[in-house]
Amino acid sequence: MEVLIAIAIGTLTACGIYLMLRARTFPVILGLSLLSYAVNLFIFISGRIRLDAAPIIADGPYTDPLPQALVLTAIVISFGMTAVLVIMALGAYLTAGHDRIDTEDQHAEDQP
Amino acid sequence: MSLGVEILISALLVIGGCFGLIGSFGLLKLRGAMQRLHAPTKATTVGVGASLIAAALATYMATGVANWQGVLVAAFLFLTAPLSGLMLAKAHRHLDRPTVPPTGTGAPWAGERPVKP
Amino acid sequence: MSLALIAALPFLGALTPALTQRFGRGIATATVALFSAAALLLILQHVPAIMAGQTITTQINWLPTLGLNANFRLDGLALLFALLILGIGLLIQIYARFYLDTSEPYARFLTYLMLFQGAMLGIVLSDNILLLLVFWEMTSLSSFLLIGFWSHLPKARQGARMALATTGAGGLAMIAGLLMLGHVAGGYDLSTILGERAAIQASPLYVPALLLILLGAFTKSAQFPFHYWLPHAMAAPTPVSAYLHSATMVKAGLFLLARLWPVLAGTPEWFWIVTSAGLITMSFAAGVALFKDDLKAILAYSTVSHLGLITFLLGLGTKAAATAAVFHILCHATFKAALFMLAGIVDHATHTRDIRALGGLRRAMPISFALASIATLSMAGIPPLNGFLSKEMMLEEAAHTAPWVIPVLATFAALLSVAYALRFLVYTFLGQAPAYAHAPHDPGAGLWLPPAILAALVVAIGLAPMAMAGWLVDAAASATTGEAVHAHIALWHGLQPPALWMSLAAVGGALVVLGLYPALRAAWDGAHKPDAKAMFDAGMGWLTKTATALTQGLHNGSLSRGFAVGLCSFLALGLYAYLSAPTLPGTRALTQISFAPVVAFGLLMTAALAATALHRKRLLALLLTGIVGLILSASFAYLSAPDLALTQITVEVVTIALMLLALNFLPKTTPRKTAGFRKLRDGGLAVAVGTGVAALAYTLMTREAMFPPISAFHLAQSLPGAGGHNAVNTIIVDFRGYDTYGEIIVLGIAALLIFALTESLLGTRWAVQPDHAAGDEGDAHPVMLQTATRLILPMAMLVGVYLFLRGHNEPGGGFVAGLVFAIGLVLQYIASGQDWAAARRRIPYHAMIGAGVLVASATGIGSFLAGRPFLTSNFTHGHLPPLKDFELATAALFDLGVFLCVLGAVMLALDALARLAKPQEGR
Amino acid sequence: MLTYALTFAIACFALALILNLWRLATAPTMPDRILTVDTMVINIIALIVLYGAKAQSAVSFDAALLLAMTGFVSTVAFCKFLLRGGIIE
Repeated sequence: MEVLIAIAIGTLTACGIYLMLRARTFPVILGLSLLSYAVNLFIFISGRIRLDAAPIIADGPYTDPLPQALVLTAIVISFGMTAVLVIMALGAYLTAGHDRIDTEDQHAEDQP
Repeated sequence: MSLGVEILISALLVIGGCFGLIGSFGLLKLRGAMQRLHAPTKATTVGVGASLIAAALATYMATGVANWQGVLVAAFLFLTAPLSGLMLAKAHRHLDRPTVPPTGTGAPWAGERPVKP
Repeated sequence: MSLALIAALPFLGALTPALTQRFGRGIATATVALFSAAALLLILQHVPAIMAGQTITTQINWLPTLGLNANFRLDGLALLFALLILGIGLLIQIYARFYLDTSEPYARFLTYLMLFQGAMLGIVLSDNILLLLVFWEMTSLSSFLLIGFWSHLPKARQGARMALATTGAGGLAMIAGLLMLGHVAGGYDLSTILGERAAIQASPLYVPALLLILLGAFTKSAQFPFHYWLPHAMAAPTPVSAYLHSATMVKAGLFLLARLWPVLAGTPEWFWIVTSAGLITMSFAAGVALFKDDLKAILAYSTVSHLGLITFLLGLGTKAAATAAVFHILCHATFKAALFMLAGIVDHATHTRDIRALGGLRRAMPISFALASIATLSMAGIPPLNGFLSKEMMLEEAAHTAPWVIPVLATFAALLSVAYALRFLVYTFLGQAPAYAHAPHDPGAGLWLPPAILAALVVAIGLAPMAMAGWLVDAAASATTGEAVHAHIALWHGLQPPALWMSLAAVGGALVVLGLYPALRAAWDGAHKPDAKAMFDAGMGWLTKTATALTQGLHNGSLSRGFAVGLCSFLALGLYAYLSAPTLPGTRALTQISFAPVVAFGLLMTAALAATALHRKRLLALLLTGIVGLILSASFAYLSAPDLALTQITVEVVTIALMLLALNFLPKTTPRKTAGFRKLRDGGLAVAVGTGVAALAYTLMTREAMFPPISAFHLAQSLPGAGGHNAVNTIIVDFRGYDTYGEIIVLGIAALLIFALTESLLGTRWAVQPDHAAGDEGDAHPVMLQTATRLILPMAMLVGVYLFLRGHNEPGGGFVAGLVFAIGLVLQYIASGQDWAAARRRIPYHAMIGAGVLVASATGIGSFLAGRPFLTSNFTHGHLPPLKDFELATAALFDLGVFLCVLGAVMLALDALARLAKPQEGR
Repeated sequence: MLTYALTFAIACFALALILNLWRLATAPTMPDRILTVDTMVINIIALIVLYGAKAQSAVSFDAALLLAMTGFVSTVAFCKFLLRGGIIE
């Protein structure tokens, strides 16, 4: 299980980073959300993996609730962040007429 | 729990599993997009419904707590499946422009632009 | 306390000119003078104690953990400097009042002046070297403002920049040096450091610390080879030159040397570096001064030379030498400040400072002539003036120092100084008067009184040194050397002292030099001289070029490039951390794995990879990302984190709605890019980082925590402490309520920001028309959908309420409930459109956010009423069939705030984007 | 017996997921893909519920409930996007 999750986290991170390195806003936003999945998962597993041990106080065993609490808020915040990024991307596109993120014209070849 | 209930639950589970599999398989197998709509919206819904009831029963038997969420989920699925079907069908008809029979009422299909002469 | 007050007074004074300027320059000057005078009086009130050998200190702990305390001390040395700063400061204020033209922004000048005074006073009074550093930098800044006061003159700007760059750089070096010093001494208070002589001089850090500190002191005191900035700083108004560049700021470096004399001096390093720097500066600058024609330039180089003299004395490291140094600081301040003021007067009267165009002013300006001759002769070291005394002491010390080159150089420098001093006097006031544009005349008392007072001091100290200055010198010298000093300064020590003969030789030589002046001058003019300014500019240019090149290389406006560079450095760091420490084997048993999770995670990774590969088809990529989120939430449920599952699921759908709204505007596909190597680079980088993270995650998961996790406490306290079974929820609303509180506020701010941006977007004209060509299907709002959603809304709300109420004991809570409500509402928007929904919306979303934050805050504050700290929860249990036992806790109230805030924020964001999509006129 | 049935059902739905993945890869049109994802959601609901039953915890039903809701909403949103471009208008 651990191996699987570790690989999953790695894949998510790699994909997120590759997308974030693209030169257009939308892929970057997608990449960011992928990356935040990875990060959330990572923080979550820092409480180690325990099956059937939800931290609902009854009769033991419980997994570590703290990372869950942190990730929970992180999920909501990352929505807020994505929303802000989206509106900024929109504004940039609508006012500038293109959605390239790099200011200097190093990607002249990919004019739409 | 009594053997009868256990048999019932197991039967429901098996049925659910089969239907779920069939639904997804049909999605893969059927030809036309319109036909493909049927598989998940019907078979899969039945399958998941069955598994829901089974699970609800099982947990009730195990914990003695009746959890009506299971019922709610089932209700929800039965309510929404046709809607998703409708929307998907509309999308399909809008994008892929399959030939649809006339409505017969003279009025065009919902959302269809009247053909300009 | 009074010391802190004294240090604060000038700063307070700096505030006044802005208020008092409307009452005229006189009032403004009087006000600031009042502050300086008050400070002076407060200082003087301590004099008896100082004379008794005490040290006044004030302790104010500021950042004790950093060893940064606002401690002030007043001893003899500080007293001497404080008197100079405040006394001459007062004279300068008067002088400036009459010197500056009425058209100048006088209030600003006064403010800068007082700022500088405060900073300077702070340096000499501070007992903590970190505090001293702060004031040190402040002097650099305020002097920058003062030198560049006539900012319309390019020379002023350049001079100011040069001074700031040089002294600032020195200051930086000095910070490092002083930090080392404090580190070695085990404390940053002078009282601590001064006691640690042995430890400091034994430590290996001594030499580097010494070098760095000297760098700071030499740049500030314009010692060779950092002397170049001082002459260029002469572009400042003359009062500034008189104040900063003769009496105070340039002496800050000397002050530091004297201050740290007990711990730093006495070693060969100190002796050779400081002495040679001083000697070279002294003779070299004196030589240059001889060939300058600008009055202020002559004075500037003479100042450099005299500073060199004092440095030289401090470098010798003997008690007597230190005494002489202290005494000369005093003498030089008096006559040099006076000379600067007189130069200003001459400048005013004749509108030139070139001594070749001057002459014969003795008749036109008798008062100035008298004062100038006193000051100049003192500078030349002619008895019976105070300059003579201190120079005698200097020569005396030099005479007793091996090797022979030292006394010779000292005499030579003395000779040169006599020469340039005489030249200064003669060329300006004696000889034939050229034809002046309009007849020069003595200025009003306002201008000549300040230098007169100083000249009087010059004479008085010269005639009765012990009575006038002896006590001060003794106190200062004792404070400098750290042992009681009783100097006996007298005009006449008899015929024995070599100093007498040396100065006689100097005078004779000077006359010879002046006799040969034309020839020497010709040689000088012929000689090729390196231009300090050109070198400086070249150096600065090189620095700027390098910095620009570096920045361009790392981050040339291309965000993705900057990001890539950042990633590389992270990778390097991680690699270093991995290689530098041993990795323990994993002890934790692996969790057994079953079929479905494998499938699910396989699906997740496939979806992620596919989304990456197909990211050009944006809608598809979004769909695939959705799958990732979906499976992630499922796996949260599987990994016994139901709360996370619920949250992730609900956030997922609102995110998708958001992205779809955005994608409606953005291009639906990304154009293909040709740069293949870039793909390669990014891919490699991504894979590397991914691998690293995966390895890290695996290592983390297969090892137990090094120390017991804090959450043991949360689990234990969840029920008794917070009255909730759901540990996650109790952490969110209770244990770490502060985090949540801050977070919902952030969320609200984000939503408001989105709203604001949308508004501005609606206001501006768009460069592109979003292509809505994607869909032109006929019925926007299918009736079936509408009908069904009306049914779904109450169900959703029921679920929301249910999740909210039981949130404290079972998975759920404010976040999820808010999101569920939001989904129900979004569905209405989708089915029936924004107008329809807006028409039926009772509460504006802004209000919802506000209410949420208010409720949360009220809950937090409420616990104050119970006399408990912020956000302490209090609870009882209620029972409301068919629900299980739920919570009536303040925590639940807080959760309500969370709920409202989340709901409002999400809806506000989506609503804003939806309004953007509506067809607008005028674009 | 119950456990066998459970395992069987779980296996079925997991298999269904794989089929969905295949479908997703080979789907001719966008509506097909959306349909597939919708099916995926339902299958995952089933899986969650079944695992809940296996662990005999009622908690999983909430996740199922929300999934049912959100799956529907996102399907509708995607369709609306295909149909009209603007999903909220």
